[in-house]
Amino acid sequence: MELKEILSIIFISSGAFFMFVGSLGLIRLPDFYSRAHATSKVDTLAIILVILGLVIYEGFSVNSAKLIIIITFVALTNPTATNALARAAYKFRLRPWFKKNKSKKRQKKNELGN
Amino acid sequence: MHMFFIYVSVILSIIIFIPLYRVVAGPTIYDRMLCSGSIATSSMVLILMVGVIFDRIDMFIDIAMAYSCLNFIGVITFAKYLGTLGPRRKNGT
Amino acid sequence: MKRIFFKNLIIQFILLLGFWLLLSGHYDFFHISMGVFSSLLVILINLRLKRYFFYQEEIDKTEARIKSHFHVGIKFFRLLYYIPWLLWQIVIASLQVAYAVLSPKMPIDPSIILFKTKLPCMTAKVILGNSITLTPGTITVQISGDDFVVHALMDVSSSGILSGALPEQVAKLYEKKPGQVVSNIKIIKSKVNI
Amino acid sequence: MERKKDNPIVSLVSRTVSPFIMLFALYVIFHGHYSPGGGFQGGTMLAAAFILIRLSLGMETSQLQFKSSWATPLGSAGVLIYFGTGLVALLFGGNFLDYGFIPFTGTVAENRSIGILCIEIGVAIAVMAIMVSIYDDLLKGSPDD
Repeated sequence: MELKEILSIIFISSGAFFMFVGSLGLIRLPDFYSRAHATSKVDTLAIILVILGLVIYEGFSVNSAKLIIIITFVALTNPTATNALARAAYKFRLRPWFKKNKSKKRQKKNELGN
Repeated sequence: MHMFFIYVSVILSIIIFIPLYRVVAGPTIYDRMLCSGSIATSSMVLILMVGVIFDRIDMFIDIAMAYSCLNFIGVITFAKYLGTLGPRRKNGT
Repeated sequence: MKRIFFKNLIIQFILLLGFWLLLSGHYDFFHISMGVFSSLLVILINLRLKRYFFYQEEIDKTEARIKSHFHVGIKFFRLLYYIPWLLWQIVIASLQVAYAVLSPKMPIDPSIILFKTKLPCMTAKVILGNSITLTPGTITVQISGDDFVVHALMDVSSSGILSGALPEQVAKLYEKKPGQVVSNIKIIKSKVNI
Repeated sequence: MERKKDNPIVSLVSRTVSPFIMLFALYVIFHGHYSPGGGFQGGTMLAAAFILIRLSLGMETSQLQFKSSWATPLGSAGVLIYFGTGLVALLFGGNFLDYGFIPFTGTVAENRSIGILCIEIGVAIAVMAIMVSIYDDLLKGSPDD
């Protein structure tokens, strides 16, 4: 095997791993806003990694330039779509989930912030 | 290398089923929309993988591009509709 | 003013033509002339909308310049530094979220942060908003005027905003030494205040 | 018109992205005989780009880009292009839509290619105009445009 193929295998499998983590986060996290974290960041990174792996596998050609255009498009639109949904939920006054037992340290921080 | 792409696409098509649980059981409609968007991005990657397996990636890239455009527009449409609902009332969701 | 708008149009035409040449694999006279025709058609369709928003933004920028001496345009050399930095931040962010998801105890502690910024125009605010969504543990929930509403997943993750590192990076795209960018920070951790 | 209910992120990103979606749609229309796609798919993508602008900027501002009153004439023109190409073939001695008989300057194969292109442009214009007009009619009189 060449170096090129090994690199692309590493990139694509780490991308698949992050995609798995993102999907698992959608199940495990407690409320809508924290699920949005999983889909906006982890999925974007997963797509970037998988497509970079494909670019390395394809080599220098027209197809890899098109793949880089797809990366740009996804990196621009994925956070935008998440933000649009989050704003709709905020306007609807969907309440976020907060941790229940507050320690004293955190209350201090809260006062400092105010 | 060819076998590797087949394995990856099998794994991806299993991963796609995980967010489907939220689409069915999600407590609010926002969760359902979020998870269907996530499914769409995963299947875009799957389309690219299938393109590499069949050795026709020039054709499948166009399909993936159109798919991601329409996914974006679909989520924006739904967010716009949900944004017109206004703040929720005191009792009930 | 008119000259800047014309320059913008030419830049957009070059971008669109490059995009067409990438898409179509055929480089003969017929297909390239079709590409020129399509790019001109797209520019013609969008011309009135583009002119409208161009003048809107010019007015905003002149106001900002009078108020706080910001520069007009974005600096492209600074962008070359900013994009790799952002990519690295995305990697850190995903590792943090992956750690939070995979560890069995789930060490998350969400909070909502409200703050005010001082950025020159809408484009800068949108760049800041999308960067916040992509960087460690925070998503932008709402932008209205200068006020941002941000949801943070963990205590560690919101430190980038509280210390003003990320908004400063965005402001540096426009000016060399921005002053205090973030002000009026407010952290909410209970259900009462929403 | 920065309206208060608009989302600034969505409006700026969709204004940046929509010309590229439009160009991609034109590419799908013009390269229908090499790669997947054709008139119908390209017309739908073109309509999607217009509808994206309508969604993010509101009905009033997006009239600057594509007026609602243009939709019906453009749709009729698209159907007319389609029907006219077929009719010309019929007049020059072939069957309806038999592109080989259309008197363009060129060999029969080239004539076929150009004829198919005309048909696809007509279909695309008709589909685009009708999609946008359906969207406009659904939102007519609504306070949240």
